[in-house]
Amino acid sequence: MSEAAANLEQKEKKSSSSISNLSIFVKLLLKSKTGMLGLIILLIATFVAIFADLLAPYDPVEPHLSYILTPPAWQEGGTSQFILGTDNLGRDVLSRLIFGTRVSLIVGVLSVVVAGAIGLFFGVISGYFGRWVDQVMMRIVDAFLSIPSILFIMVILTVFSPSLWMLIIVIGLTTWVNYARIIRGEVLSLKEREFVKASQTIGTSHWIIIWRNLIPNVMSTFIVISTLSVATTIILEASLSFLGLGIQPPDISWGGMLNDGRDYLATHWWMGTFPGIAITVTVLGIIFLGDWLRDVLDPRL
Amino acid sequence: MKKYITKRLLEIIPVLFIITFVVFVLMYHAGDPVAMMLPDEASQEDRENMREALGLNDPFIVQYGNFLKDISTGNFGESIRYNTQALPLVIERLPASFELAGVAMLVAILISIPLGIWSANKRNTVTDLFITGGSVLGKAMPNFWLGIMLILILAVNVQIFPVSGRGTLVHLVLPAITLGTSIAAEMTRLVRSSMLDTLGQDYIRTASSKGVPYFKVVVSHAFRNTLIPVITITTLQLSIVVSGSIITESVFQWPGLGLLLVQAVNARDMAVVQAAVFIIAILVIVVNLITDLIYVLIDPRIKYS
Amino acid sequence: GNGEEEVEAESQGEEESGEVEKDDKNLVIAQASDLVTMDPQDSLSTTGDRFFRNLNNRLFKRNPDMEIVPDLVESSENIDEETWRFKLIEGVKFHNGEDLTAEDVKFSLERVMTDDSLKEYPYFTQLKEVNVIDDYELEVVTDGPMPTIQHVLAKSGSGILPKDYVEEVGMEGFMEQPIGSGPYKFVEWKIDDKVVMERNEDYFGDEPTWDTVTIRAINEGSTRVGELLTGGVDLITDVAPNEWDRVENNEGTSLVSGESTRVMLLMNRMTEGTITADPKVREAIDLAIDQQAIVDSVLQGSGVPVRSRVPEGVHGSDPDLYDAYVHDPERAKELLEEAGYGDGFELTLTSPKGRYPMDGQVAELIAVMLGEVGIDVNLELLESGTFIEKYSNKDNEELIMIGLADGLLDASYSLVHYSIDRAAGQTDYNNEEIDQLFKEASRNLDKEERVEQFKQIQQTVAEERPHTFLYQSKVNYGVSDAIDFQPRLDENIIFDDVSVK
Amino acid sequence: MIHMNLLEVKNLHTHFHTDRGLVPALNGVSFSIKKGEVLGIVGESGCGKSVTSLSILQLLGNKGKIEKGSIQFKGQELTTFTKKQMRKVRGDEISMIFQEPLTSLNPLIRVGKQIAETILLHRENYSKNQAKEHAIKMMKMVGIPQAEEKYSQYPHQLSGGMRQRIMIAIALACNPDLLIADEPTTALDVTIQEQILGLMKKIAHETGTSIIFITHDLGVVAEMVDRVIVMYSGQVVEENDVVSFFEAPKHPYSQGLINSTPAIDQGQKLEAIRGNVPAPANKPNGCPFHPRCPMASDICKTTVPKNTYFGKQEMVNCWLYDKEAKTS
Amino acid sequence: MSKIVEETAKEAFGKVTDEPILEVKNLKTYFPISSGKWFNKETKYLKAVDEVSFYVNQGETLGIVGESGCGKSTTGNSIIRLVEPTAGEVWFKGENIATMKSREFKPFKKNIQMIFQDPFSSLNPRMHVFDIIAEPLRTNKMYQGKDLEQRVYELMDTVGLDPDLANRFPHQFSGGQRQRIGIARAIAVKPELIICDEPVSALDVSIQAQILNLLNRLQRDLGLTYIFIAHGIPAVKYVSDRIAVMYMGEIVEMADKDALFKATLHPYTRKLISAVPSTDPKKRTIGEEQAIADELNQGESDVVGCKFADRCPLARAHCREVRPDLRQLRSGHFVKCHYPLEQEALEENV
Ligand SMILES: Nc1ncnc2c1ncn2[C@@H]1O[C@H](COP(=O)(O)OP(=O)(O)OP(=O)(O)O)[C@@H](O)[C@H]1O
Ligand SMILES: Nc1ncnc2c1ncn2[C@@H]1O[C@H](COP(=O)(O)OP(=O)(O)OP(=O)(O)O)[C@@H](O)[C@H]1O
Ligand SMILES: [Mg+2]
Ligand SMILES: [Mg+2]
Repeated sequence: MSEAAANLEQKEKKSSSSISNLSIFVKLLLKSKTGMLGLIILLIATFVAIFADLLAPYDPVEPHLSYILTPPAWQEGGTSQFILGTDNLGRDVLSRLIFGTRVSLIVGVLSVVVAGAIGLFFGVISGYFGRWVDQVMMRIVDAFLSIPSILFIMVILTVFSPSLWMLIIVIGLTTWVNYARIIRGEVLSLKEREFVKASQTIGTSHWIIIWRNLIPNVMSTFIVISTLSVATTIILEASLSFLGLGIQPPDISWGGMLNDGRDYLATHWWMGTFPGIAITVTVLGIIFLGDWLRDVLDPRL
Repeated sequence: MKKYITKRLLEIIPVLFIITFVVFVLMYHAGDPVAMMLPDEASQEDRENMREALGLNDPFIVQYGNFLKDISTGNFGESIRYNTQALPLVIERLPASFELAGVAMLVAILISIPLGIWSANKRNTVTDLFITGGSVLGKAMPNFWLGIMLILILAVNVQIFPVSGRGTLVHLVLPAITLGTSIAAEMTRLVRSSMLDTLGQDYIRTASSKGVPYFKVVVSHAFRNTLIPVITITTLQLSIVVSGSIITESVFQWPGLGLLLVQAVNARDMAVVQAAVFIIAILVIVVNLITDLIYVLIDPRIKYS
Repeated sequence: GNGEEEVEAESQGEEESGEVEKDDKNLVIAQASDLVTMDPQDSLSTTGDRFFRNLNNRLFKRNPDMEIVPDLVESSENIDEETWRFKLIEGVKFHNGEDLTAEDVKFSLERVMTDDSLKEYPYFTQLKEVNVIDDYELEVVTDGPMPTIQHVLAKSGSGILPKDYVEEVGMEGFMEQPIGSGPYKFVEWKIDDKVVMERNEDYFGDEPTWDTVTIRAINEGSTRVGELLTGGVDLITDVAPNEWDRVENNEGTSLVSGESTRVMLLMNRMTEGTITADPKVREAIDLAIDQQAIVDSVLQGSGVPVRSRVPEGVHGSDPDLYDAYVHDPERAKELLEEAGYGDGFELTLTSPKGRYPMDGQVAELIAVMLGEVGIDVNLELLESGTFIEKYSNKDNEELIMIGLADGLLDASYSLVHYSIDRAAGQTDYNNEEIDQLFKEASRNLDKEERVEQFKQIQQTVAEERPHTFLYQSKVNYGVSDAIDFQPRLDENIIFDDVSVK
Repeated sequence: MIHMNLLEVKNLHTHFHTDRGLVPALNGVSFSIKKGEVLGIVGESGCGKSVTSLSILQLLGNKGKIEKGSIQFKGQELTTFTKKQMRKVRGDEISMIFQEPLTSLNPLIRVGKQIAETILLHRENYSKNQAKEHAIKMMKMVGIPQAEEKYSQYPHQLSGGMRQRIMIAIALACNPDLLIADEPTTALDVTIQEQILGLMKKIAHETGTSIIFITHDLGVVAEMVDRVIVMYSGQVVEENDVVSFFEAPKHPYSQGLINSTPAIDQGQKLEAIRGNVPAPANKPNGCPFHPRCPMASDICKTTVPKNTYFGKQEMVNCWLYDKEAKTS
Repeated sequence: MSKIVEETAKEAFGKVTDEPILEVKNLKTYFPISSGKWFNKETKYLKAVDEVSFYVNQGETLGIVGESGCGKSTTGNSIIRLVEPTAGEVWFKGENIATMKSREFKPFKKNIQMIFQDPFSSLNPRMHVFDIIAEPLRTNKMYQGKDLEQRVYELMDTVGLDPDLANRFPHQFSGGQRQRIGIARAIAVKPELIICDEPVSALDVSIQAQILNLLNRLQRDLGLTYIFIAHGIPAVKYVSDRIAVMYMGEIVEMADKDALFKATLHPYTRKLISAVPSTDPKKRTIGEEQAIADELNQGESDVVGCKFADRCPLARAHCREVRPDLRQLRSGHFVKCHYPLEQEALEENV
């Protein structure tokens, strides 16, 4: 048997065991009703985000000037052309909602990726190396922690105007501290665990220890915080929209739609209510999923 | 203890230092203050003179040094909007913000602790589902949306509460609910999971084995233990309070720090922004310190030395 | 049973608000933003003027029809082209009981003429000196013919300050407790919350109507409307179109719509090398935009399409260019073809969002309209602060959407934008003829000739299109049915013009 | 009615219904204890020792349930008790000491108060001061020096041995009829263990309290108990007098246990039991011990053995003895 | 004083040691407990290991016993520099590894390995068993590819694990099996010395014996040397050739195991041995009089004299004033006591 073949075999073995892990996962997921619900919501949202172009009945920015503020189909004055009605420019609310899914999820997920990457790095390094490295890094974390992120974002966005990417980066740059703090705590206890000591006695280098012993073991915590952060970020984006600092048209986000619709809540409820529901339901789903993950990914597994 | 406090206070110095640096770097890039200060008619020469006079042509480090010197004397510069010193403007707003945040916090605590405990004890029942669902919902609702809805329903349709402004106690109700909901939602979840954790501890079993009635087990054995992690995380939730305040104050025209800040940001009133960021940061640090000290009262195991 | 209860609940609500208004004669106004200063000479905002105009007096004022009428002046006399003599009304007293004399006028005008840090200063640069003749007579000397002197003397910057008081307490002291000679006295100011004023019993003019007047600041549009609907305030400004139904349909409140001097327009960058430097492109842009549709749809009628910056009501406007627009997308496409842009092209449209009513949506709509003739718009919507920064730094790209008002209600204020100096770096409009014409008009004391000159400028501009005009925006007020309120073109609110029904 | 046995457990089945499936922790446990007797329960981790004791006190939490069987305490059937009745029993008539002295005491309550709490709960006529006095008396009894001072200290301020003494004081505060000690010394050092064992001996001697002593340390068993029951995988596999248990263990598992325990005064090689303790969720068919049993025959793999009794107090659950029992 | 100790120790070792693979001399490991950075210059230390000296011969097992917190683990950790020793020497095959730079120390690492107490926390839960065992081989680049695989399977076989299980995760194993994985990892790099820090304390009784027997077998087959740390005295006695007794950071007695049990010299050792319950119910050793508590003061206190004096039933005034040195009373039998038991018996008899 050649080396490659051996490797292959080994890989197969590995994947079969991870498949069995996966099946346990699925079994547990099926048991948790809220976890299932969360997953379904998230899958739907992801599906909608990916296939927005195919799903949306209209171009989301196209105004239908003769259909301005048409109510949803089932309401008096509504038309089946615009199932969820139109907004104040006569744009199809449903189509906008569908495209909004894309941007909201992108912002949610990518800024979490940015924050997570920085926070993971910071947390692991500071927790593992300790001493002055930790001191310095933790003071930086303290400083960032003491400026609430929305405040930070507001200030940064006054300097750099908000575009989709800017927003992602800025949210990422201001929310990483949570990861850093929690992961550092985790690493502090992990590095006292005997398997880390075992690696040290073998002479494994710090970076490999970090890579193979620490990071995989903080992953479950990391995933749980990340999941929940996606939810917070979606709400954060909405709040920024409220302050005029969110995603800017022609990009469509739920937060932006909600903000456009907030002046119409009393008179044309559908403009603001549907994005509001979309946000609430999605966030709900993510939180459910996160809570379930927290239970399942518990290292005591 | 004294030593611990001193140590913590000393630790604040580098933190503040980092904050000043971050803030300064941002302001340094925040566009040309001269453009905002001089009328459109001003000539290029005027601008140059002004820049020179303000020290804007100095190297970064020198400017940063001057900045540090200024703020150490409480001089954050003049508000371009109000033409007065920025710091007093900020400090003036603190009472209103404290009032709102304090009451919201209090209400949130009063609501979330019993709810969290209750739902933990009724784990996996309908009650639990209801409370957990409710708290997730509270977290999932954007703050401003809730505020506007409350105004529509409780102030405009059913005219129980005033729509906006600050004054009597009734003015406080809707903003406090708005801000309190997001805090309470988070805290209920926290209390619940912390309570579940506590209930699984050995000493709870010990208490039961002594024949302590369940209610008493919860109240006198589990409760205090539950509080410890709750407090830790709650202080980290301070940012929720601050960001919540910013939004809530804007919706209800509550003349607090949040409102000032939003307007300062919109008007590019950087001196005010700076001062506000700074004051908030200090407040956060102080609150954190205070909660750390509260631990000692709750948890005899912690000895700061 | 149910109906009765409702009635009861409603009448309760009314009782509450009624109590405040009718018995005590208190007026509560809510505007979209708060004042930022108590110094009348350092404020250019309408929100500030609503306070100062009721606190202070000026030499002249505008009546509800925007005619300039004497305020503190008993008589005025034009001695020569550069010298004006004014006689003051006697017996006018400041709120602290001191008499208002020519010394106070001199003090106030000289302050605003000389202190270049004051926001009103630029309007007063043509004034050269103020000479006191006696206690109640004085002379104002200008640096040449100044057709707009009365406009200027009716501005907030000409609010007369109490010289002795200011000298005694300093400007800081004055800002804490500002006093004037107007019908209402200052009581308190809670920043970002409210300004409270009370009746001046010793007012020299007609007896003030209200016991107290409160000007509240409520930024949130829906909150402001909410306050009106619940009787918390009697009068609100800036009601967005979407809220109209709410205000109209509510029993006890109605919507009052007024004109404003604000014209929404696109500034076209004409700098060499820019696409919009091509007149055909600019014309195509104008033709592609359906101003009427914008007004009808997004603004729900709250505006008038215009082809000039000087709307009706402002001195020097051209009626031909009011309530007028051109719209011909087919021709627009042809023009683009001719200009060599048959395959379409890309340009940037910068617009504020949240600065003017519906501004963001209007910009989005324009982007779509331009898209239909093949112009691919890169829409840049900026939050108000960022926007104004970009605007003042003259960083605008091809198109920037902005609303410009006329603080003097005189075309000279508006049309200065087409002078070469002023346009430099922004539109880079460079027409020597227009420049010359404008300079002449600015020093022309012949009213009729001056109007003609202004009209000529406007006609040329409408053809050459350094600006693409959109519409004159209207201002919408929500008014409690308990009071009578007539909107003014200058958007000011004179408390004593508001009356209890 | 006079009952010979203080506690009689019969055919106890306790199951846990967890997210990951049903865990049949106990499958028909029977034993009894007389007044003043010290009964040892030995067995490896997970065999159900703790669950047995928790079942007696009905502290199984919301997931655990007694499916079948009876627990008679002083002639009363505990399984039919209401929660309130059970509360009266706990801490008063039956009390318990847990393994981990660090985590079994509430870290935020002064140790003295934790003792006094039990007294106040079960002795209605005691005032707070009386309870405190009584608590201090108990602390002195379990050999805590400077009891008055220690009364108002927190658990973390005491050493492990001291904490375990406090636990014992709590358990004894109301002079129970039965004390269940669940591995009370496992977490302690030998020298401290020695003290605690001495203390428990003293208690058994002075108060006449019956004690169920749960442990996996055969040395402790030999040292402490009168009678032993051996548990394996949720069942009692042997019940014996302590001396004959060590001299002539009957069940192959018991023999294995004794042979694999290093003793201080023993020279020969240890004989380990091969294999591992089965998890309760995937128990083998037949005798649960058969995969590890050196003497297993075919029947062991298929059929669960019956209990074979030798006299009243000796029992073994093994096919090896089935025939013997019949013949004898 | 330390000098004297050093000399006596050196002298002693010089005589007895045929071929010590490891010599520890005056090892000190202190942990700072209050760092007085800003205010008081004095830093207080917890003397976890305080002047410990011993040696281990090639192929033998040295047991270290003592109560919890007496510094057993810290001693082990200091030798392989998981914690940096404060002072002292650790001679391994002629080199002082305690004072080397960590780069120099690296090649020595694989010669000394460790087996940990907790089979649950000593294996990375996110790694396959294969990778856990292969890690030291990869790190030290000893095997690659097919050879590596072969070696891992071989190791698994050696410790009694089915190589088919190589692709499982640790949580799929029982405690005993996990400890075998840990042992496989330790012997993977063919170390000469293995420090076993309570390798069986967390295991079930029946499994303990399996592991102890395994360790014995490996020692025989692979010629290993062990330092066997445990608080279970019977287990230590079972596996060790010589035993060192630690008390509060110090070694108070060290001897061949039979000598230690039969001719105990230190009162603490005697106390320790007598506290072990016997497995014969007819010879119960623990009496009710033992119920009295004597508080062990943990660590940091700066006792001048013998640290055990407070608890020692035989302590005399001298004991509280002067710290005894570790001295060799009989061949290979060291004790740190002014009035060792046998001697006392002698004296009394006289
Ligand atoms: N709350 C519970 N939920 C699910 N299973 C449980 C629970 N408590 C105990 N078990 C299971 O019941 C079985 C018996 O557990 P028990 O605690 O009685 O063992 P033990 O003999 O006391 O072991 P140890 O010596 O480790 O204390 C174990 O397999 C355990 O996993
Ligand atoms: N990293 C550390 N920092 C501070 N103190 C420590 C550290 N490691 C150990 N100690 C202290 O040093 C002393 C000796 O600890 P060590 O772990 O060596 O004891 P041990 O004999 O192995 O005990 P056990 O039998 O409980 O494992 C203890 O008091 C312990 O609290
Ligand atoms: Mg147990
Ligand atoms: Mg140890």
